Amino acid sequence: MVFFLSFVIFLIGLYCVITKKNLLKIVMGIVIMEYAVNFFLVLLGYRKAGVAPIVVEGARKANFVDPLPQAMVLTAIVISIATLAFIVAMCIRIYEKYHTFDVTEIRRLKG
Amino acid sequence: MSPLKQKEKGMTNIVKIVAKFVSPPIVLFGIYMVLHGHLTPGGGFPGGVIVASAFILLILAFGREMASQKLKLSTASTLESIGALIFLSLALIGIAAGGWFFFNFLPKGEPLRILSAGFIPLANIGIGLKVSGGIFAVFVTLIMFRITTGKGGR
Amino acid sequence: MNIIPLFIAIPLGVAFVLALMGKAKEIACDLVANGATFCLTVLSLVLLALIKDNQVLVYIMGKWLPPKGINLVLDGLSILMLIVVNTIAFFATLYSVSYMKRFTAKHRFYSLFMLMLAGMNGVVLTGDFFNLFVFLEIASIASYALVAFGVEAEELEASFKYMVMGSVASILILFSVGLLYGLTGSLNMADIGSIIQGKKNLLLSFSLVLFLAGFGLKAAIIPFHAWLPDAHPSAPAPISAMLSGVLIKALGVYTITRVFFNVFGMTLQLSWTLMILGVISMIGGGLLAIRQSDFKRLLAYSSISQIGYIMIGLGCGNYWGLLGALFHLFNHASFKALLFLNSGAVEYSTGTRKLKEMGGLSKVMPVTGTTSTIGSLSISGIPPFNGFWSKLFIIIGLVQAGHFVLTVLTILVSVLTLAYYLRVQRYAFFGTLKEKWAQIKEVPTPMCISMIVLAIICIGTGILFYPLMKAVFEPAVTVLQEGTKYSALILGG
Amino acid sequence: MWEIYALAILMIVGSIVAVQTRYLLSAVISLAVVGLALCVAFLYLQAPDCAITQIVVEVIALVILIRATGIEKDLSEIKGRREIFALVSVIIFIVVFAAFAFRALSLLPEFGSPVMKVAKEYIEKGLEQTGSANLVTSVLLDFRAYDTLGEATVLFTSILGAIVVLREIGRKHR
Repeated sequence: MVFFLSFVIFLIGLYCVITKKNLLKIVMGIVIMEYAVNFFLVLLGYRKAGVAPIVVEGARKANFVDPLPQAMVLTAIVISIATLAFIVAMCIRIYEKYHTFDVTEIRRLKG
Repeated sequence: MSPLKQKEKGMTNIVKIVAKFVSPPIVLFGIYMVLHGHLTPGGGFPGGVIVASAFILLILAFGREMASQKLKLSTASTLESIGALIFLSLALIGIAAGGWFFFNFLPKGEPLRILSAGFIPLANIGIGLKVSGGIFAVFVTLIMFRITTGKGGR
Repeated sequence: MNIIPLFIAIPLGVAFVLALMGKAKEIACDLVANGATFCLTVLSLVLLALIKDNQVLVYIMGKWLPPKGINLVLDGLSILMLIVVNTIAFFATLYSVSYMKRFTAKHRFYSLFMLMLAGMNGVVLTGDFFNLFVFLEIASIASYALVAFGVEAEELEASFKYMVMGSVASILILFSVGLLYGLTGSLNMADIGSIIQGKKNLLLSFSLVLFLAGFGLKAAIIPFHAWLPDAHPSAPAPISAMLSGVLIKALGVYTITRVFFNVFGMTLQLSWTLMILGVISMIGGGLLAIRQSDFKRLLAYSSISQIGYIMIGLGCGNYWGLLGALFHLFNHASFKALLFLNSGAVEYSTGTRKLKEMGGLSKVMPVTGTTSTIGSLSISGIPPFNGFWSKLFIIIGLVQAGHFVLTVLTILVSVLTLAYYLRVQRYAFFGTLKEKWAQIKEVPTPMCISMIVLAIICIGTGILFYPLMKAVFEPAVTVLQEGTKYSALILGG
Repeated sequence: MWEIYALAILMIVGSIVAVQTRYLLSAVISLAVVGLALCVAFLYLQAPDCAITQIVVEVIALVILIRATGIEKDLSEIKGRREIFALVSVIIFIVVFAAFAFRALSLLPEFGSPVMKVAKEYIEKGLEQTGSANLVTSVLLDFRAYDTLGEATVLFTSILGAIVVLREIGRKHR
């Protein structure tokens, strides 16, 4: 069930990307989708009554949660901030050329 | 009114002085996080971002002038390339030392000490350098870009 | 064995170094970049010579056995893709030596180019789903930046559109990887393949749908094609050649092939899905292309149409269909790269991309004119050239599988292709020379060399298709025909 | 685990606000709320590494986004022409997709009991084999260090891309 909640967030992001007409809103939609995927991946690795996968002095073996999705999420977070920085740079440059964030006015290419 | 739209001079004196005092501990914390990546939560990436954020704080407080004079973009991107090269060369040394790409060639050491886990601390340092340089570089690029013909910008 | 990681390490190292070479002379950057791509081309040919008898090489990263660590897999299909990617990359860098003189920040251009190359090599070699995603992102982000390299308004607009659709595709792929991880607890392709073998449930179909949408967006199959006709013409010519010739294949077609054939295993529904998508792309791309008046835009739509051919061949699934699809993949890379380089040469000399404004250009630009004629004849499937053989193989495959309607459609679209390429030739290169183009000269030597060599490849593979087929394509077809035996091969050795 | 559900609902509400509000700055702030809720959720899910990374990234993302929204003086969203038909078809598509996903996702292993085929080995032997006490780091920088190389390269690529896109002159001759 909680998996589906994360998918709902994903769908909200998708809806935003498809329907909104503002460049920054589209960017935010992508960010929301990335949040949803990260949430989903960490949910996959959770174990009932688990503890964080860090060995401390004394307790060498414990009920650790799955470390692999966490490593994946760390990578995914970095990728998302990288994409965000680049896409915002692009938005700023487009604003300089077109003086608007409106997608319907940014249409010099045909088709 | 966003702080970024202030003129070249930056914010008020209070902010400047607080930023001056706060940023060194932030850098220190970031370095701590990079070095203890294999023992505690954190690691090269968040540590690097924290170091970068200290400098970003300085730029936000002191304005663009500071960015163009003291904290240069070219230094940041050089650091970034060097960090990336460190990480890549660690991988290549693995071929020379153990026969496999990314072979962990250093001794594992005693667990739970700072000098343990083979090349992981070195890799963390490389990533930390790369990330701090990179995030700072992209921030400087974004704020230094002025929209010359638009109504916003300047 | 240690050659395999060099395909990632060399371009990455060169990219990091090139980013530092801002103050160096331009010629130094040219030398470093061309040297790197030349090395990679030679290395890929060396690998072809080293591997015999459908051998599969598995390289384990950091000495961790799969599924614990990441492995690189080198089989017939990967070698084919490596040769295509690195060869076209070499000619594109050679071409850029002169072409990119008109742009600023050449060292950053080469650096991004190398990153894109590293990403594609990584995608082609990897045997791990999450790693596939990461390298897919490297190649995609580098290509977004390269499309916008000229920072004109149209280029930025095209790049933004491409970027939004590309990011959505990447996120869909990541979600699907997450689903597979949740179901199987592993990320290794071979391991997942062995776990889900024979199973069928809704979750797997859901993950397949997400993969199809994600990779389909990267490959620009028709319902997902909206970004391609903007992005490919807007990029600088060598990048258009890379994008159309290689990137959509490495990121889209190759990944679809690998995931569907080797991990999930082909089923009847899947092969019909691929064929239907292929037919729609083939016809739609062709019909849209014939109405274009912009040279590069026409080439971009024609890419969609040709990707349709490849998908039909893959969906067909028998020996001749697969052989035709892979051969067509190779051929399309060569002649579409050639045609995009031609269009770049025309734009370099005349400054226009409108077909109606050109005319009689082969009189003043003999090399460009001749090579573009060769490219056009190849892509339309005229007998001695390579495009003929691959289309013939696809048609044989379709006839063998008994899809007669599809056969007729394939032949008709081939005629359509001939029609619009003849139109290009008539408007641009033949006819009377307009007065304002009387003074222009042929493009500089490096650009000429790369166009000539690509044209020779088009003719050569057409004539020597039989030995090539035995050496390069049959191992690749074997990989696809073995299907889900892939898992056993990798986990076993 | 009611906290996770509460945080998930908070995230849903936050993202709906971010999507639907007319003001760009408020949209950015509600996006930050979503990110913060995600960070807290990571803590509840025993993922401190992710939580730390998420919070620092969130700060940088906020600064970058505010920089972008700061350009537009009038922050109101441009009123798009409401193509009712397109909107309805999008909503139908999303509902169908959601229904499909709901049935598919219920086939996943139950929340709280993952398969952990590979992860078992990481947990049992990770400390001896890599010497790193933080198992996430051991996965990230030793077992799957190649991924991390890719990740560092993605960051490098996009920063280079941003510098390229924001350079002042693209072509030398006009």
